[in-house]
Amino acid sequence: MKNENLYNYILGIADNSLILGQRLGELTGHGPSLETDIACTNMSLDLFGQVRSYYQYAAKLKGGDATEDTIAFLRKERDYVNVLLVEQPDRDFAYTMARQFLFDVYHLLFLQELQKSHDITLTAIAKKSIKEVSYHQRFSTDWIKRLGDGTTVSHDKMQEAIDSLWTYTDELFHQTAADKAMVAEGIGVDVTALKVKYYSLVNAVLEEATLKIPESKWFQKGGKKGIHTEHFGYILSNMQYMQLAYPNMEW
Amino acid sequence: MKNENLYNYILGIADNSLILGQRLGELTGHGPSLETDIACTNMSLDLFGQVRSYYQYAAKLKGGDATEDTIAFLRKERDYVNVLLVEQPDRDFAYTMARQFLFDVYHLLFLQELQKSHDITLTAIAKKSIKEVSYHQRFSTDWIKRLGDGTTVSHDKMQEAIDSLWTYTDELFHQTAADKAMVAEGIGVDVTALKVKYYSLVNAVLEEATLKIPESKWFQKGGKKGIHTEHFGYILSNMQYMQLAYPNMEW
Amino acid sequence: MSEEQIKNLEKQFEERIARDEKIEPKDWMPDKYRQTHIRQMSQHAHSEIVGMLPEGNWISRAPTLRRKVALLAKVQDEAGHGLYLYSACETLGISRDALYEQLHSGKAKYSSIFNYPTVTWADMGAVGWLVDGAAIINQVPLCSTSFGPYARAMVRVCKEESFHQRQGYEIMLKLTQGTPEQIDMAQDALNRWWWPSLMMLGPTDAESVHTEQSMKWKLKRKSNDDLRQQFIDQTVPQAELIGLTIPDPDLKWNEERGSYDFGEINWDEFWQVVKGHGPMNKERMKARIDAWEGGEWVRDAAMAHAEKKAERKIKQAI
Amino acid sequence: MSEEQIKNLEKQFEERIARDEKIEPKDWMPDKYRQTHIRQMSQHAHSEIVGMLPEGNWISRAPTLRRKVALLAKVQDEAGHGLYLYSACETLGISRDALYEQLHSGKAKYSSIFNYPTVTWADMGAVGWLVDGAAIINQVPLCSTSFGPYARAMVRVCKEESFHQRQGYEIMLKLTQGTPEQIDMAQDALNRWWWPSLMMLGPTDAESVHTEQSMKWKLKRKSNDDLRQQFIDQTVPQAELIGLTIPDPDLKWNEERGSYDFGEINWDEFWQVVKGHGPMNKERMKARIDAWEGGEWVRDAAMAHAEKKAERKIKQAI
Repeated sequence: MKNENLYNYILGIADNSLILGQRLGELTGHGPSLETDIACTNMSLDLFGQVRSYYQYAAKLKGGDATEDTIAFLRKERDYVNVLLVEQPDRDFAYTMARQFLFDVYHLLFLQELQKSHDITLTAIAKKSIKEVSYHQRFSTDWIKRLGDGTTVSHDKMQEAIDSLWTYTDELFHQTAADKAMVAEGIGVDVTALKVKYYSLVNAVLEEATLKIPESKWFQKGGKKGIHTEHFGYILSNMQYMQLAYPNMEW
Repeated sequence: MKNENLYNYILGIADNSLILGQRLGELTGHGPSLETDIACTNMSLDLFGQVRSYYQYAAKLKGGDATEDTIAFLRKERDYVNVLLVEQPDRDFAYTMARQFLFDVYHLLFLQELQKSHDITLTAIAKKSIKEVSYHQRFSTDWIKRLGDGTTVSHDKMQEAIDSLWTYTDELFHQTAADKAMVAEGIGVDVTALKVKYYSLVNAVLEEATLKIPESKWFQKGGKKGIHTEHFGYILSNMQYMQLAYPNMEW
Repeated sequence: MSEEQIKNLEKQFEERIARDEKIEPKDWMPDKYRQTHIRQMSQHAHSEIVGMLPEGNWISRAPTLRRKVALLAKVQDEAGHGLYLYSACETLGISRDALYEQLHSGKAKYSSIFNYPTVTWADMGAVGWLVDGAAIINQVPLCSTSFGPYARAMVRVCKEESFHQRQGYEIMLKLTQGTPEQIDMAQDALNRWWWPSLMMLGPTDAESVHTEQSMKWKLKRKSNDDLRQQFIDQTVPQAELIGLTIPDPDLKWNEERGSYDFGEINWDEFWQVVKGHGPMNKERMKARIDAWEGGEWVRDAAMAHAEKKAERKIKQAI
Repeated sequence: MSEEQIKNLEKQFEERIARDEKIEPKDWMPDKYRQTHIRQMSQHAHSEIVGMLPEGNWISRAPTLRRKVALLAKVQDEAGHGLYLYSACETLGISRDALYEQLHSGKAKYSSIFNYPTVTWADMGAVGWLVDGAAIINQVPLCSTSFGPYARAMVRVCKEESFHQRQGYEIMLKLTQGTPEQIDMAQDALNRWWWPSLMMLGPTDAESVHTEQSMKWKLKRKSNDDLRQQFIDQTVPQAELIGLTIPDPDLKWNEERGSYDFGEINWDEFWQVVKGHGPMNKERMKARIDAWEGGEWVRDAAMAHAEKKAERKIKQAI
């Protein structure tokens, strides 16, 4: 494949949205209130919408029989390159919101840079997505504050969620080979440059939410290399079930 | 296929063990004590052992490319004919034991009749299985008594589990078309004839366990016709994952 | 108020309805009108919310991204319908918490159809086509019902439901254009959902309560049996168009009536499900109660936070 | 006891060990011997129990019935090992509950290798082949350790581990005889498990504590570095035989030493995992604690029931 770096680069962006969208979709109908239920479903919808744009572009680059669906559903576990953060389970609503917030802050910073890309397709997707993701970030930020600075129970749950998920934040700023190649071509975003701003934004919200900023300097990685946590296989077996059980059909 | 009734009859027996074995296997490593963990894994092992014997026989009847694994893993959701009871989730250890007990009592009665079958393969499997299933029944019966006549907490949990699962007991005694054909040939067991004994055995244990015998006369059915509860699809997507994702390979 | 005054008010009220004027929340209304509307609208709202579950069951397993997005959007719409139906209910002076309490305790009902499991992907087609189809037939007349907030909600709901119904039908269409396995899957879904869909239009007129009063208040404009006939007459040709067979050997066109004759409905099954003993009644309630109880600390926190914020504002203002 | 008496007992004790006599639970033993054995045996037991989790992760997804049965049996064996190692520990006067408490609080360690995730089916092969392989190398010398119950437990454990190791290797063999996808899967698993397996043999001798004392008590008979070399020398030809490549560019046969030279181990990673920050440390502990805490009511009920039964027996006897 020519443009293999670009192809891989796109997956590196879109797989995050795919898996986070999948996680959010699992919650539909089970939210703590009708309003949060609708909001989470809505974020899932937005993310899958973005995923479709990215994968359609990737499928075009790949050519042959590739479609948005073969890319979404017909890769093996080691070929998905989402960060570990987005595959973490919804232990409770604090985890859901903490995961969302820790990803949203990154996602928005990333898209703001991506809209300056030399690749006009990516620029267009970024511009469209920024509006959606700004809303996500506002929503999750509000909930960090509500739960952090709500009751003692909610504070403790939110602190636990932040403490647990913190270990997955550093990976957001790891550069892959495809990243480096695309940065060099003026197409990709240099994620390493987002790190300082990210933590300063995140920390400000945590402080306002009366939460402690985790101090651990140990971080997990692996997702960007396709080495996932044990949660991932179960996400995959559901997500891929129909395409695997009924191959080569139209739906 | 000649012997189609016999083939379907075998699935009607073995699918129960397959799905119950699968459920028990999910618990491995998560039991309330090491001893119960080992026992549940052991029952899972026994059941899968039985499943292999049944499906190997079924594969021989089916011929062609059929193997124990194609039968176990490559059917669609509507083609599995296990009773709804065995697919119910492990909400807690009381549910696990109640499900086990309500199935074991039936299973043992069934095998005791099956060993009189005119089909020598089934007789042989039945004889071997009786020993294992007698142990299962003793184990689950003991736990019904322990939890029913243990603490207030355990009593209530066990009562809730029995009350919830009771609705799935009646289906054990529904005759399928394959059942009827095999009974007529002296191969199959007339499950309708086991019902009175079943409830008398079950009720005696519940009474000893200081549990109330549920009074509801409403029962669920569908499993024997391949219409499962919504839990089933998720069992399937995990169980089939490898065979679907990597078709036609040796392991 | 004297009895005469009340009688007078009631008379004016009935006249307004007869003139097709809308009743608004702040208008005077008989208590029975209020209670009947709370009952029906909340039942409708509950149906939307519980109805999210059987379809939600396939979100994680939708076969394509396009279908996944459409399914998410559909289930989200249902949540939206629930939201404005609950709001319409609240205008009559009952809180959403109280309505949930009625649902969870089993006091309030919801549409029995959602007590059946969705076992294959084709059920996403069948539910959209048949269940939303039957819902529309129930609901279109309500767009001109007498209570303003309900009528306005229904206009919006019906518009979306009709989109959902087409979407469901399109899923079925696609399946019937597919492989033999897909065609079987579609037929199987139709087989399982057909009779429950007919039951959705309610018990036969002979067994139906509330009807007369509801007719007067335009909460009901046709009898259950008439609605059922309308649903059948509308749906049978749709099935034929995509090559599916209605699972009713007694179904046949009655030239004289200009309608389809159809077989006996299994009312025992209907009442079993209504009474709480359908295949999924317990699971559905468990899912709703778990969500509600599991979400209590979240709602409490939101409340506490809002209070803190308000206090801070007051302090700043001083 | 006077200090002299104790010294005397200690001397006799050390002489017994030197003569290869077994120490039994009821024998006199120095407190440090007791504590060291509790620490090591319980650490070993914990490793068996935690070690059930990464493999348990694939039980529901095993690719064939035969593999599923074998995997269940293997994980069950591990539970069994845990059981008799805990029992051996209990002979030294500590309860199983106290041992669990040490595990759950993080006071007791378990083998760090189980803090890596099992991400593909091939990991079931790699874990059996490499992890059980390294375990055997650690454990075979313990079959003749000085404490009787531990030595006897080890004889049984080693026999089963060696079966598991062959089973794991056979899974890898089958994969390498399969499709290119399967070969990749096997290689990928080797790539991920190789280095952690080397780390399993413990820190380099320079960094290792407890070694001297342990040697004397035959709790350790070779140094970590020697065991590691033995593991490498044994495993490299096995990898070659099935066409897999050890992921170490510095690996090469040293004719002079009659052993393989190998590359630098990433000890930072080792210590990160040991200190509780490996990929799965938190998940593993959560799973164990959830099982234990979630099972408390079950254990309480069993106890209560047993007491009731005993009381009834006494009443009958009176």
